[in-house]
Amino acid sequence: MAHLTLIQAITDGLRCALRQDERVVVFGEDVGENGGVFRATDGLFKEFGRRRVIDTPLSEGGILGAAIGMAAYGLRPIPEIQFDGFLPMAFDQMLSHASRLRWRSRGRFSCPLVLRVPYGAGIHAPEHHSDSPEAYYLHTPGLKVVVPSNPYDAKGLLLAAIDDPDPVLFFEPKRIYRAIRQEVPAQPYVTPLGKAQVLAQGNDVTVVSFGSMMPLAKRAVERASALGIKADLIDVRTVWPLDVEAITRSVAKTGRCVVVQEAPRTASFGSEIVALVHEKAFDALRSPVVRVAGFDTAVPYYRMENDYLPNEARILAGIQK
Amino acid sequence: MAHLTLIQAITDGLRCALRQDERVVVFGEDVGENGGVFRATDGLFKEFGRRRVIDTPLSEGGILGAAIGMAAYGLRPIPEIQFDGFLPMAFDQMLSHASRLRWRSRGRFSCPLVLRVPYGAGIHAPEHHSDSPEAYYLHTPGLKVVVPSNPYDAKGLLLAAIDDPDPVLFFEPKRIYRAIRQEVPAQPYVTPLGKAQVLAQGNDVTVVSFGSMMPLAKRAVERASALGIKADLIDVRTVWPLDVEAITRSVAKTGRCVVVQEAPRTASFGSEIVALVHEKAFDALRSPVVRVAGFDTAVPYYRMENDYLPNEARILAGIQK
Amino acid sequence: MATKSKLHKPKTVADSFKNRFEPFKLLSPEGELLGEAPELGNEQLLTMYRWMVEARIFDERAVNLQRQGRLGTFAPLSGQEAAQVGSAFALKKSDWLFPSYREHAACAVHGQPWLSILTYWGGNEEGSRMPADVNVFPVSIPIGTQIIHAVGMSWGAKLQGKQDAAIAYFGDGGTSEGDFHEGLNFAGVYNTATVFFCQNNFYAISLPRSAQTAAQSIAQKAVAYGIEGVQVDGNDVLAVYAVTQEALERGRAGQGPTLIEAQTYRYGPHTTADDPTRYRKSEEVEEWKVRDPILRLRRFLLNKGIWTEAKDEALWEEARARIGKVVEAYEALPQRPVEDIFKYVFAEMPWHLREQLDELKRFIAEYGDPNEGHH
Amino acid sequence: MATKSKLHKPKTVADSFKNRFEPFKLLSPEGELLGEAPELGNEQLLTMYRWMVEARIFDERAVNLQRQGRLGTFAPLSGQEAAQVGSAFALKKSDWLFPSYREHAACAVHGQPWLSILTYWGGNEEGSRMPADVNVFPVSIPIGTQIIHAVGMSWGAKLQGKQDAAIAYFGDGGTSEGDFHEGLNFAGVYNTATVFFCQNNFYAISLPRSAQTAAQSIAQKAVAYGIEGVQVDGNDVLAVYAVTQEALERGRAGQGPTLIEAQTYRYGPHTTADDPTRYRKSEEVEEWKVRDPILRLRRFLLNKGIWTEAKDEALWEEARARIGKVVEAYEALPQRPVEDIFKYVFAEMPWHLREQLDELKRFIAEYGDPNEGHH
Ligand SMILES: Cc1ncc(C[n+]2csc(CCOP(=O)(O)OP(=O)(O)O)c2C)c(N)n1
Ligand SMILES: Cc1ncc(C[n+]2csc(CCOP(=O)(O)OP(=O)(O)O)c2C)c(N)n1
Ligand SMILES: [Mg+2]
Ligand SMILES: [Mg+2]
Repeated sequence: MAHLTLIQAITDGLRCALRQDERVVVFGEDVGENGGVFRATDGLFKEFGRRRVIDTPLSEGGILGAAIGMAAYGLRPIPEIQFDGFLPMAFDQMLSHASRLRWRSRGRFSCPLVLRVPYGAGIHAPEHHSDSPEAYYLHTPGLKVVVPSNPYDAKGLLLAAIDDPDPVLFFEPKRIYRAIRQEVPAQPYVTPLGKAQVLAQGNDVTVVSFGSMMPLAKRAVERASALGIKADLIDVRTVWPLDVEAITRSVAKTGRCVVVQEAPRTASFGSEIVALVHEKAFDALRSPVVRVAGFDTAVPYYRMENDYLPNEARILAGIQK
Repeated sequence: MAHLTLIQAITDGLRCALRQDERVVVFGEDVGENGGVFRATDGLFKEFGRRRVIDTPLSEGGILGAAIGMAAYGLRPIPEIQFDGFLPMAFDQMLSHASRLRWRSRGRFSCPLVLRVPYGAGIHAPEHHSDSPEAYYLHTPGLKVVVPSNPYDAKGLLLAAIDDPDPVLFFEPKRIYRAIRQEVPAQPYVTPLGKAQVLAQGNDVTVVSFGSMMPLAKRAVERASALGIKADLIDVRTVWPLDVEAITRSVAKTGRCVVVQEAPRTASFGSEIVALVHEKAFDALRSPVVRVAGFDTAVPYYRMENDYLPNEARILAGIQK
Repeated sequence: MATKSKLHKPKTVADSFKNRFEPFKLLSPEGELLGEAPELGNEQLLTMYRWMVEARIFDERAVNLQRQGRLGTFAPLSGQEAAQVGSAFALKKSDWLFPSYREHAACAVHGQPWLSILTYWGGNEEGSRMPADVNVFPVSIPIGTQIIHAVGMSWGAKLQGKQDAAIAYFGDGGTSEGDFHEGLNFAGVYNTATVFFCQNNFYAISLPRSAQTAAQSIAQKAVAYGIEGVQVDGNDVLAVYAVTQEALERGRAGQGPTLIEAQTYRYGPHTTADDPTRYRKSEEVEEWKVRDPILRLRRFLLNKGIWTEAKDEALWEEARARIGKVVEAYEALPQRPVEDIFKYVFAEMPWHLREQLDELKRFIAEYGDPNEGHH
Repeated sequence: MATKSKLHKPKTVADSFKNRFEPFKLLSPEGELLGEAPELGNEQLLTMYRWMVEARIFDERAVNLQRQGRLGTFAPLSGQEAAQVGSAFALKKSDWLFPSYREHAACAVHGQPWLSILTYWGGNEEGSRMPADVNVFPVSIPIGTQIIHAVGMSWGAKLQGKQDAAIAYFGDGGTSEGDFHEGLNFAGVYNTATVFFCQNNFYAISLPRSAQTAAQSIAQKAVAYGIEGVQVDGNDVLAVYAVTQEALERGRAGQGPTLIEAQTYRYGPHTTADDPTRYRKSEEVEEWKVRDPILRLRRFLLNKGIWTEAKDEALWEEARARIGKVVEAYEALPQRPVEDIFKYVFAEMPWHLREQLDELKRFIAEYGDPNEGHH
């Protein structure tokens, strides 16, 4: 057991995977000697050498495309895209190939890769370093999308993603890379994909979120509790395919729901949560599901990003609505 | 007035634009002498020559990227992406630049371009020629997304899009390129963006759709009518920004809603319609909004695409639900 | 580029690069050997010839099927047989082939059954389910995207200490896509055993090669990646074989990837949906037919005395019969169950797909299958 | 590439391309003129020098501001002044400049105020609002993407019969992206007046140039597009000016685009978030400092007798004072109203953005601005 931050837990997960499976290869821009711009791969190059932990040229399409060829060949590539804002460059390979290789080849080929992407706003970064693009990948059939919200889950979900036979987009909420420490077992363990976690229980309202919004949602739920509103707080962890039952079960009890995300509102994760809750818990719902979300604009440069991002007060207001 | 198909109306619209505005340039793969693989630019090369109607190398990122530079310089580029399935290659330029150039430069630069894309399934085409990717662009702040459903609108919406000061994705439902003819005025005219059209009126249910689904929705609405269920049928025409009022006004009356799209269901246009109707007409709704949509899979190769695509019967079943 | 400096003048591309390419040839159009033939026994030469003939017949049948509404849009290869057969013939069974949409002959040579290929173009995903022992990737429709898969595969092989090479096929048009660039650059950096096989058939649909890039040759694009590049007469099966064979050997020996530009021509339309008279003259087609790859090899075989007119006639008949059987088998294929649409999205079907499949099944039970009477 | 043929041997890249590049130089590190200087008056030479000094001071101040928490992450340019100033100095006011994130000096020379640049790095979109008469595009963070904008702009100019040229700046790393490829290929095909200015500073963050591509030079990548390419000593402002000037002239004269590889070095970290000691030795930095671009031009000016040590000291002081004023102005900038977040998404604000703005305003009215006390 070590007391680790979220990013250290990821490094630890990568190390476990590299140790236990010869087929695992980690690559991306600056992941080698430099240990990644966030240090997610710190020390791995030294331990595993240049055949396992590999710097690539500056080329996101190349990174994902090569990973597809490798995965189909039988390796377990774990490519990294350096920031959320550069993921669009690999969009075509994701959509046209990674997501549908199993489907189109009727299972003859598959694409067991984990694409790691530091993700989201809130760290005062330059432009194009603050996006939360999960909705694009939710809408794309054939992909799994995972966002951990704490160190323990980060390692367990990462190892589950690496075990998974299908392509997984692993979004790492960089804002909370170093926000908290948790006890993280040294040995490998798996936090199953597709299972939500209930972090607080209450009968009045269901709060659904994930990733860097979880700590905020948690504090908002605590404040609501102090005000007499008791909430179920659900961390979906796997954004897709979703643990819909955990949500509808809760809403059946509470009759109210708030969904919290950083990403823009329109045609997003939040939209789908509203739609699913609406479809599956129509009779239970006593008021409209509340979307607490980013606005339908680019994320402002850092001076105004706090105006954009959902915060404790906005989540609380959503709960009180 | 001429009796034109949808694709002829588009050619006609392009011709009007090329005639009336020197800044208009049409380019893309095979749009020149060949007149486009669907013949959307037929005859334009001959009339306007190689400085106005231009064949490009095979490079979608290049096509959109160059259009951005041109548009910022003051031209009115109308690039074409040959098929829906190749649009992802221009995704980064769309997201990182076209959609936010005005925003990031605080209006100093803008991006008045119209990206035309033949779109959707139902023509027995090979793989990657049948996608309906509107959701990706709906979710992206700063883009307008238009899909005409008939020849008259096709020309009017295209000319409105060309007039628009912001980037417009103009999706052309290839399945109905030649399905019907309509009287289309020879002179230029504009069908305003952001305005829905109500094609049938009834008090029992609101049916919302666009593009190639409209003829099917229309027939389903007629059959429902024969069965005594009267529907408002709304063609949104501009998929985003949406004429939400037209929809909520109708649902306030009918209390029921069906949304019909070809695209996969999750985190889609349909999800957003459900979310908006749920938020804005919560009290009026008597039953859950029904999503009649493509499934969350790739569009099957042509032998099974009819199992995938919403059809009259499935829409009717949605209306009767 | 001249500056005012007399002592120093900038060294430029013009100083460094003199386009000395001319397509490598081993056979004249009359079938005479122009150099030393690659080490191929008579049986191998005849096998290549048989593949080329079979490919031609397959192609003609497929186009006819399409014209009769019995097959979807099809991309014919006629004219490009030597480029495809010669290159694929140089592969080991354990090597990997990454095709675009026109490589029917290359795929067949490397083990994909004709029936599988026809099934693909018949709008049936079973045609992308490669047999387990056939190292052919499914067709890549988005241009250029398969290039980087081939690099990834051969890079992976190298990391695992294996000798498997990969060949990626693409056209002259494909060289303009970003994926071409990123793929060749990766291959150069990791020194992978990858062969980039460009069939330059001088058109990308309607766009002539000269308008695709200002480079005088496709082969010279190798310079940008510090890798080897070569131009070959793509209608000369011996030359294609020799050049590909050598590139594969170099790759396996750790001497890096190679870009091969094989100059050839498609006689037919881009696809059955295309009308080539809109952008090229029929005389041009006729000129190329003089350099027909099948004719050329046949003349060589006849000259060499290992082939006769009588055997040739019989061969064409046999090929027709074999492809005829393939067509029969194709037309007898049953419609696949709708489960297939949902079954392969993930290894295990998640709840939302189970719901959607159930919905479709209920719907079909009530209203009938919308594909009935349709395919 | 040897085949068994004796008569014919495939002509390959190895036959066609001999890397004869060596960086074009006009000034030795000691400031001696090695060739004929470009036609620049003394005032112009001094202006270039002033820009280089000011850029160095700006850079140092910006890094300090960042260290003190008064500026966001910043990408320092120190060491690259000659490459940027020399190239931008060759532009006409009407030409267009497409920067990446490290071209502060180039942007300043072409008219962007230092304040605007600082505002950008201070996390304020007003720093991307270029003054109306300044033909500089906003910074492009996603690598390589601006290259194709530059091509589109100069292609558009050409279509409109105008003579405006465009210059795109990017790094050695940027050459690996697909956009680089697609952009240069378009430029070759349409023969646009575009200059592709690569500052090869030998690193892309931590990745050395040698691992970025197997090509021996960046300049040779021009071969792939049939365009001109040239290598220049990027720390020699006269050589950079001469080469860029000539490339622009060629472009305007319809002689096509040029890829310029300017070899230079950044002394500092990639950005203030980077620790360069993880991937390069301090000796390497020291070696490059011997070839410092500012020192070199200063020696030349002193040799030439148009500059004195006293004037030089005064110049550095003045520059410090000027940049000091810029910093003051930067720190006095008011927070922008939250309307700005919504106002520029479209020319007109649609309903959903009006709703969201109202929501935010109501929220701020009730709970206060979450940015208060924060920026
Ligand atoms: C990314 C992408 N863009 C456009 C198309 C449409 N398209 C199909 S084939 C083709 C031309 C390809 O030309 P080339 O690469 O020379 O190959 P050829 O067809 O001549 O074999 C085009 C534009 C596509 N399939 N993929
Ligand atoms: C598309 C993209 N991928 C990754 C990054 C992250 N990143 C920023 S700068 C950089 C290295 C750039 O190197 P180079 O092109 O040589 O320019 P330099 O920084 O040396 O001036 C990287 C990887 C980015 N900004 N854009
Ligand atoms: Mg071709
Ligand atoms: Mg660099």
